[in-house]
Amino acid sequence: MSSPTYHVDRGPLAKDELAALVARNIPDGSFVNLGIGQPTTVADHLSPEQGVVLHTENGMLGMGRAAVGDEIDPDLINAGKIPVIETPGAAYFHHADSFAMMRGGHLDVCVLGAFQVSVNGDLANWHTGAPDAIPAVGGAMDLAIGARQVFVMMSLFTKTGESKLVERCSYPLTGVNCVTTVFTNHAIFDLSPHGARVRAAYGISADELRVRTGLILP
Amino acid sequence: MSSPTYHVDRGPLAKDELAALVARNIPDGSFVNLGIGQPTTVADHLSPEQGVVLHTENGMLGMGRAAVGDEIDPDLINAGKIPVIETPGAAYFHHADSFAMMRGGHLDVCVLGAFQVSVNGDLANWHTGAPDAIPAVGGAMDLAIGARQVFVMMSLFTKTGESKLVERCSYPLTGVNCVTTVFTNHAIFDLSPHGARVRAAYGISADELRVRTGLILP
Amino acid sequence: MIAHYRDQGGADEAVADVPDGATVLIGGFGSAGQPVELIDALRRQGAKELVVVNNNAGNGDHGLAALLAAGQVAKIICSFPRQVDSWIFDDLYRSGRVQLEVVPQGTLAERMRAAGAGIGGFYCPTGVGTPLAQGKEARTIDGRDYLLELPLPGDYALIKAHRADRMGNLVYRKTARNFGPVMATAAATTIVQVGQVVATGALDPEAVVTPSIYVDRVVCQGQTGPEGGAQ
Amino acid sequence: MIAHYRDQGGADEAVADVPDGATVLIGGFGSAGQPVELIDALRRQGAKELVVVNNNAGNGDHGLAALLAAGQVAKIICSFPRQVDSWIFDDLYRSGRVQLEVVPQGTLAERMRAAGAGIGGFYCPTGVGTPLAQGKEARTIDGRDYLLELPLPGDYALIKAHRADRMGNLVYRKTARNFGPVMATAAATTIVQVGQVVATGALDPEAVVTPSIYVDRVVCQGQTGPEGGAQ
Repeated sequence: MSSPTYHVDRGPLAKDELAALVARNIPDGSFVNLGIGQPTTVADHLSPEQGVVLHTENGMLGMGRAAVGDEIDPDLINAGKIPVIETPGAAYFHHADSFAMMRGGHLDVCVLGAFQVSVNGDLANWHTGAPDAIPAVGGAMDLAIGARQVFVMMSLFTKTGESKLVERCSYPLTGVNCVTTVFTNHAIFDLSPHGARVRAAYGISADELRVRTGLILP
Repeated sequence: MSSPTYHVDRGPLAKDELAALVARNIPDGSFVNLGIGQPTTVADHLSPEQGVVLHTENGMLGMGRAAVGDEIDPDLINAGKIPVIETPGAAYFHHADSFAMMRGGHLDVCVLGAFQVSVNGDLANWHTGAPDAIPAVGGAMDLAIGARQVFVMMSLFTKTGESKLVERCSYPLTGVNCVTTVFTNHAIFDLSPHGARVRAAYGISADELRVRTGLILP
Repeated sequence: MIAHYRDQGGADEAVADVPDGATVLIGGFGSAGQPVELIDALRRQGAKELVVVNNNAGNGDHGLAALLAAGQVAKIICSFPRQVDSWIFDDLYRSGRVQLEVVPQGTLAERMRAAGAGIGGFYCPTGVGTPLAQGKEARTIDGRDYLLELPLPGDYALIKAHRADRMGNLVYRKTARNFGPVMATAAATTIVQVGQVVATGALDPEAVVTPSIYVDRVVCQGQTGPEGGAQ
Repeated sequence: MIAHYRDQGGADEAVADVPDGATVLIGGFGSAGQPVELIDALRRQGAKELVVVNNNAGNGDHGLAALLAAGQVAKIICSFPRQVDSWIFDDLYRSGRVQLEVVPQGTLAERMRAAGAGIGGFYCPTGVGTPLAQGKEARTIDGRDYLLELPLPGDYALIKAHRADRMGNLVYRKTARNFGPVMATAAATTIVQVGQVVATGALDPEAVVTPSIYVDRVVCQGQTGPEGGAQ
């Protein structure tokens, strides 16, 4: 395994740089599910030559970009309920089949947002634990345990400076030992049951990364 | 419940009389699976006005009669691997869906042959128990436990005169407490967990039926 | 029994026998595939103390949201109640006037499939180690952890399809298919709202998604094709 | 990964990497849907000690029967081995040269579905109280008796479909569909024999039965359509 690369001669990754980086990490020909929110922007950086096929949990492979104008069809939406278009070679299926596909390990990659990820790959992205919050899980737990590789895409720190990559999640979990790679504005981390390993960092030194995350990072 | 009717002024039912009788006992508009062998002949006695839809386990609703001449298509066969035709309103589905339909209680009636049936509805129709026999169950167990009504169609006695309706099956079982009605050449029996009740008999008296079956028949 | 479409009554007649306390599976993912006409009829019919199964908990002020607002729903079983436009549910939930059971979306679909397929329960990897595992039997099979999930049958399913033939075979349209096919298998009585009824034989048997065996009543919002077979 | 049909090699190339001891799911119900060309290639390839899953145990002297006759099959898992024309299997079985596991047909299909759907096991009512319940965990749920059944995954699936597009989406033909779609989901590598390959976009997305995600290799016996999308 190669040593981490610290790009200290630049700032952290901008949002579109991060999305482009995630897109470059998706192998050609993969079947991919992009979560609601920031992960959706990864689609803008996938080239047709990559041959990536997008899955949406509400029953479709071959999902295309957001629909505009006359393309808008209320029967053709993505998981975020945004109208989308169909690409050639698309297929529709019902919900039990769609989630069998997810749960059965057939998706190569999913990209999810997160509140917290632990160094051993636990994911917390569905519930803040606030007592008055209405719980809503959707398909997050199915994706977390189902996709062969689970990429998380998030800012590394909260607005108040706490690390979202943690030793142990304090928020309610979505899945256990499921995240394979964490893509953040400050660094990319590969996770395993043995912990987190920095693959690359942007605008931050190794020491500063250890201090600000409070983590042991080999 | 009405008393049994003993038609002693005639002989036992002929095979096509039995098939016609089973057909008349299938409610209009039912979804029905006819087992391999004698039960298949029931189809010849169903009128189009009955609106019965035939299911075949190998993935079809709306199965029609046996194909002849140019109609023969090796991709369109019934459970007995005989070429059949398609009727208007037919639908094809895969094996997991076909057996979900059977196991899930969606078929109104299935008609099966049997080696033995016990008075409480146990069915033995897949294995004679002979030590050198190659076991082969097919879809028999799925039909036995899945259809809302399980009709058995058989001769009442073996060639050597033993009753095939028995107190307790000696052959290996296909299903437990599953047969609702037994149609034989000599008598029709309604079964329940409380035992068998004669609905009608043909060419045999009540006493003779008791003696030859060795059963208590209220 | 076969639906055999005979210009049956409208939506009001179709839902007339839904009793208080019934479990009603309602199709749709957000608005796509939501059988609004049937839900509105159920609202007019007035059955109370309903247990509703849907992916969401109503959007805006219409359809499922209006049924909730009418106070007819005692409990909702869903995966994703909280949305930007779920204010009717939010108010009812926060004031304790509706119970909520949150189920991961795939488990929700699979529990209904199990009900329709005669499966008594299944071991599911989704939700292991999360708060939604609470109270569920856990089991390790072949080195992986699972939770025991039980079937979720309905007394009624209200779903929307694109076209039906006169026997009740159904096809859907794009992602409006979603929960419709699995709910049709899981309910004792399945009621379908369609845009068009075509002659028996006019749907491609290879492309039928819900075979007629799962369909009890069809309500047509649009055009009705000729009676009888296509032959 | 996507199949992206590129005039790949024939059947021999498609099955070249099947190792000794592999579990191979083979489609078909009798002859309908049996991928004879792929089975013949597997016979020429010579892999031994195979575990074969099929509804039957071969008919006549060709296809699966020939694979058995070649001594390549250590065990067959099926629902209905005994047929009028299963003499090759019958001889091997009676002389102890092939093991047999008999599984009720619906349980066979459902165990493969479970493998493809990430289900760790399921409670099945089929076979309760019969000799096939021996050695299986029994459980009463909601007053009904069930047996615990475990997933049946394959290393390879060899199936036959009617048409594929260049991405590997599949449609089948009539009752030749049978086990193909469920085996495609249950195998690590799915190899499909089709009669025709059409351009991507030429299959109706509403009528695709096996989406391309389940298909790894396509072997075309007949006509191959133009390269690229149909756009």
